[in-house]
Amino acid sequence: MSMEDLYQEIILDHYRKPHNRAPSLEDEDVHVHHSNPLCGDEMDLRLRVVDDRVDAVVFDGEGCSISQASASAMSDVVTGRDLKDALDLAEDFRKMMHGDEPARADDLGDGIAFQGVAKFPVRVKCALLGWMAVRDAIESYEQGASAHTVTHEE
Amino acid sequence: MSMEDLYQEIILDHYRKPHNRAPSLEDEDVHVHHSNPLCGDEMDLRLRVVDDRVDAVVFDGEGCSISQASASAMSDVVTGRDLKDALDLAEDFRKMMHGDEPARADDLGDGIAFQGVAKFPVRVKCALLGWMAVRDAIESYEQGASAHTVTHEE
Amino acid sequence: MTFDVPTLRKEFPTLSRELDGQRLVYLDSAASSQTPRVVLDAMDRYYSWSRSNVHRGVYQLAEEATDLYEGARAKLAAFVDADPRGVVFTKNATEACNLVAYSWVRRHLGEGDALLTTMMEHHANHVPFTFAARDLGFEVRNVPLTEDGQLDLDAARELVADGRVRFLAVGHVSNVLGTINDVGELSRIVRDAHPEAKVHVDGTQAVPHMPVSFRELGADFYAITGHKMLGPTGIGALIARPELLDEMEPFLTGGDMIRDVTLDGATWNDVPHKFEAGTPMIAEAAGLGAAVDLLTELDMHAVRAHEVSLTTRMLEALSSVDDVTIHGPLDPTLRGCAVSFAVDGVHPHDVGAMLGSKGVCVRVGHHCTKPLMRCLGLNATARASTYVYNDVDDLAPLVDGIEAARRFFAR
Amino acid sequence: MTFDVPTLRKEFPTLSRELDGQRLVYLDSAASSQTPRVVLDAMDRYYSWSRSNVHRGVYQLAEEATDLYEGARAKLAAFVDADPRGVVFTKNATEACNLVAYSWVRRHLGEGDALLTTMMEHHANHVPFTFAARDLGFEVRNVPLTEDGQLDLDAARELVADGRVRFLAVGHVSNVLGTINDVGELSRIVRDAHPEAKVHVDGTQAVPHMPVSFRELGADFYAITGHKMLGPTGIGALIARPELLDEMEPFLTGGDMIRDVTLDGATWNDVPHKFEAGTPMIAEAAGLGAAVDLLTELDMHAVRAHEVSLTTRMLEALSSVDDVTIHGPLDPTLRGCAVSFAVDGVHPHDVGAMLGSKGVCVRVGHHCTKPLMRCLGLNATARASTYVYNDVDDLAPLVDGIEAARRFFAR
Ligand SMILES: Cc1ncc(COP(=O)(O)O)c(C=O)c1O
Ligand SMILES: Cc1ncc(COP(=O)(O)O)c(C=O)c1O
Repeated sequence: MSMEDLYQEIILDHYRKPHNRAPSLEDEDVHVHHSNPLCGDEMDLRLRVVDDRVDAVVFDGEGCSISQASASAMSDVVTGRDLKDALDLAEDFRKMMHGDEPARADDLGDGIAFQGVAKFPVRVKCALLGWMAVRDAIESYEQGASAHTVTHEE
Repeated sequence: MSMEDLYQEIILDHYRKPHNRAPSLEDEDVHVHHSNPLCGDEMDLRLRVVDDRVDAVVFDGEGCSISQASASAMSDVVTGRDLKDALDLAEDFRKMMHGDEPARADDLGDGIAFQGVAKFPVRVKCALLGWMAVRDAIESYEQGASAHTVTHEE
Repeated sequence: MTFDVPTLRKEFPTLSRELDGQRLVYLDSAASSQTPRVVLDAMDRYYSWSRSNVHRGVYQLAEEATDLYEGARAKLAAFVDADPRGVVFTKNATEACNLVAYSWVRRHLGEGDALLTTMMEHHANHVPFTFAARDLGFEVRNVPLTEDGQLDLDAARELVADGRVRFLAVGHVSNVLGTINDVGELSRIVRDAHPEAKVHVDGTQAVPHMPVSFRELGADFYAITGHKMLGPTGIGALIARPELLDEMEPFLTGGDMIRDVTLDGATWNDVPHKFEAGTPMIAEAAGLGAAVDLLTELDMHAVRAHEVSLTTRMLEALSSVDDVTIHGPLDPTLRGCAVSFAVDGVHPHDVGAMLGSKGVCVRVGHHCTKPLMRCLGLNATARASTYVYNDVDDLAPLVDGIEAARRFFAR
Repeated sequence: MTFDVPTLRKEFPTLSRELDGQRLVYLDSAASSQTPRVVLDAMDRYYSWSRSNVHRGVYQLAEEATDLYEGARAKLAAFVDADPRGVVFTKNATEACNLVAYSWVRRHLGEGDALLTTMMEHHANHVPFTFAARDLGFEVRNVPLTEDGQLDLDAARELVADGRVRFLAVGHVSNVLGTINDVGELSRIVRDAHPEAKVHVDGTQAVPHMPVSFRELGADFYAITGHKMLGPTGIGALIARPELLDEMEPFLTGGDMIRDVTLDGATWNDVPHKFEAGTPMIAEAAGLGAAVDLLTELDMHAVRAHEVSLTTRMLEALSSVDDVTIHGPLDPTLRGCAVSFAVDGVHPHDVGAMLGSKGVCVRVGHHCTKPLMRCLGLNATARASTYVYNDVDDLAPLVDGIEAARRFFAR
């Protein structure tokens, strides 16, 4: 298990300088809280939707480099996409984490750098944390009122 | 584990022609019922006491050759003894079954033939059944009223 | 569709032991089966190569251990045709039955309700429920047996007629009579009277010996034990419908089965983990996985065919001895391969001792089925039971030993 | 009073494994210890020579198996200075805690009563009691910790002052902070306020590492697990006062734990068998017996001395690394050998992964102590823990790995 297999440079970049990391979001529509009970990671994710598109997404919380970097990469990827498309990418990422070849490799952006994580089962949950949070945020938005808070544990 | 080690001729004699085997006893003072849950053996033992002596003891029930033969030998040994003495012999027999040399080998009568059973742990309970029943019968008699019935399980 | 017993036998180390110069003839697999080298090797590999705890490690050993453990779950699930999310590892079948008694029965049945079980249950599938009944005041009803040791289904229909039976606990195959119960039909009888009734099957004596599909059987719960199916001691499983597990409260609580713990409460992990508290039986799971692999390779249809043919010969052989009475069905296709018998005038203990002295291992006693013993008017039986490593050459020593016991203990 | 670690290490097969060409440095014994060959051999001997079920067999194999199983009970009893009648084998420590929760706490505590436990318990010694509290409505109180990770006994005195506390559940040694708790003193505090109160100690992290006398400790119940004391997986024990066990209702019910069963009830077997339902962990008991033999041979005073000296060096080594904070007592005589630490700015997961990549196995996470984590304001820690096969040569790889993690994950 070598460090290089897991921690690609692009991952470390996101980890060191995360994008869209913030404790709050103006005019947020949904706020979800995810935690990974096994490693004790916690993530708050806030989503703002305009015209059925991800207008903005920010995350905050505690987590290892993989979870933080993955959430950062995710936030870049989904911002601006329409909700269905974002959900589809989240599913593609999830499948990639379980060993499948991603169907939309190009659209996953820096998310593709996490493909190697699939080889480290314990870290798969870390990489998924942000993606599962955004998926829940979107699904909550679609099911729910204009604004609400969901506390959801993986 | 050879059959000869366990089933001495004297044991088989008691098994084939048990002494003091009967379903009832005139003027009985105590009746105890013992069972060995592991092999499903059941024994009814009836005791009559006169002047603090075992005036008569009879047993009945279901059991393997060892339990039947041992009860038969026991009945010969304790009949006519005073209660304390009978209890003492029961204790000597119990210790013998746990591997000790009997302190009163001569007084144990045919009971001594069961010494080899100590080498067969599963059968120890069988050999003890009658002895433990008579011990309980005496103790019940000593603690209790003139006549009463005790159902006691090992 | 047959396999080579002499070759297979070499894989079971204890079977090459001699007792007082005599070949060991092991006829007690219904109590516990022998363990093949492949199973011992699988456990040894874990202990000598990947020894660590499962589920939370970030280092390689821990990942390997987790893969072994979860891999065994997947294998067992495939073997009994069930969803891996519905496979809960326990220490034995008894714990599996208790899990059901605590997490379902004790939380759903109360006064006015009834639970149906049968007269032929092993204590593991009886006492957890009567004990719950004593605490909670529901009624326990027992399906009686027919003359030939089958469940009396007509009587069962009457027992459920008032619609109060909400739970059925029934054995798939009797460990004493050998009877294969028509669990599907009995389930229908129970559910016809109460559609929401739950069905728990004790599959301990079935899974080692015949193909079993949990999905086809249509039960809600199904208990298994590892040590009777070529696996190690210390592991069993409850197979269940995962949706049902989802709804249930846990039984054992502690580490690994929780999602979060606060000072005064906890939220539970996903199934099946919710029901697996504490460090699990890791080596044992690895061993059980290897046992399942071997059984799969042998093919359970072939195993069953071998056993039907051997049981046919066993029943013939026993019937040929004077004064021997066989308990349970005499048609080998209606039964498993545990055969209880009585030798007239000789106590089972003495039969067992004589056989033991000749290297033939059989079980004697009540076989943890006291209600059945009472029902049969017996205190104990002698029981010979076979498995994949037994063959017709094991029958002659059995018959010889019984004959010897008859002569020796004649009065 | 010292032993030869390099020689001893050869007995533990996994330790001679290499990971990516690097020596395996196993620092996760608080999660599960390595298993020596003598333990594997003991289990193998059972499986290859005496493979059969215990307690009811009349043939030689079954007697040997019974001797192995009951012999292991006697060994464990002697090892912890307890009465063998008070040694109940369980599948792990978690089951032992649940046994106490079901058979004592749930049958004695109700509304108006309180149970005392602490902020530093493992979930195994916390959740079974809070779960019971939720069902039964009694109150759970938690002894808080002092700054240096000790139990705050003054606070404990206040918590029991109203005389409602009828039960204490406390860990002997913390699996996170390493703290050795003054269980005797806390018991006195509880019993002074309520003389009939029962004391249950989680000895999982104590028994492997120091001499323990159950009699001297004066507890009513004491939980142990085999896989952390050189034994196999799948076995643990509850040590208890046999008189108390005598009075208690059983927990798991089924075969082997009963005296008699009728259609609607059962009478129980003698203790400890009353608490051991079903086929027990036979091979595992044989293995645990061999582990106890080895520990006895090493001498638990020597084991403790070795670990105090190694922990001293470990604390020094960790303190020498910048940005490392050690949780728990810094005085090695007040603590066991599990050492949790934080590396400022690096998540424990990343510390663990870096160490793992260098062949150093440590545990990261909440260690099944969520309430403690909240109390410390943490989500997770990294934890290095040693045992008899560790020595100072294991400390340099640990320190190097932490340094590497600091560099690699510097922002
Ligand atoms: C302090 C403590 N108590 C209880 C346990 C539970 O032990 P087991 O997982 O063997 O049941 C552990 C180990 O995980 C522990 O460290
Ligand atoms: C029919 C039946 N059910 C349950 C059990 C209990 O299995 P275990 O002892 O492995 O819990 C047995 C075996 O003893 C059995 O034969």
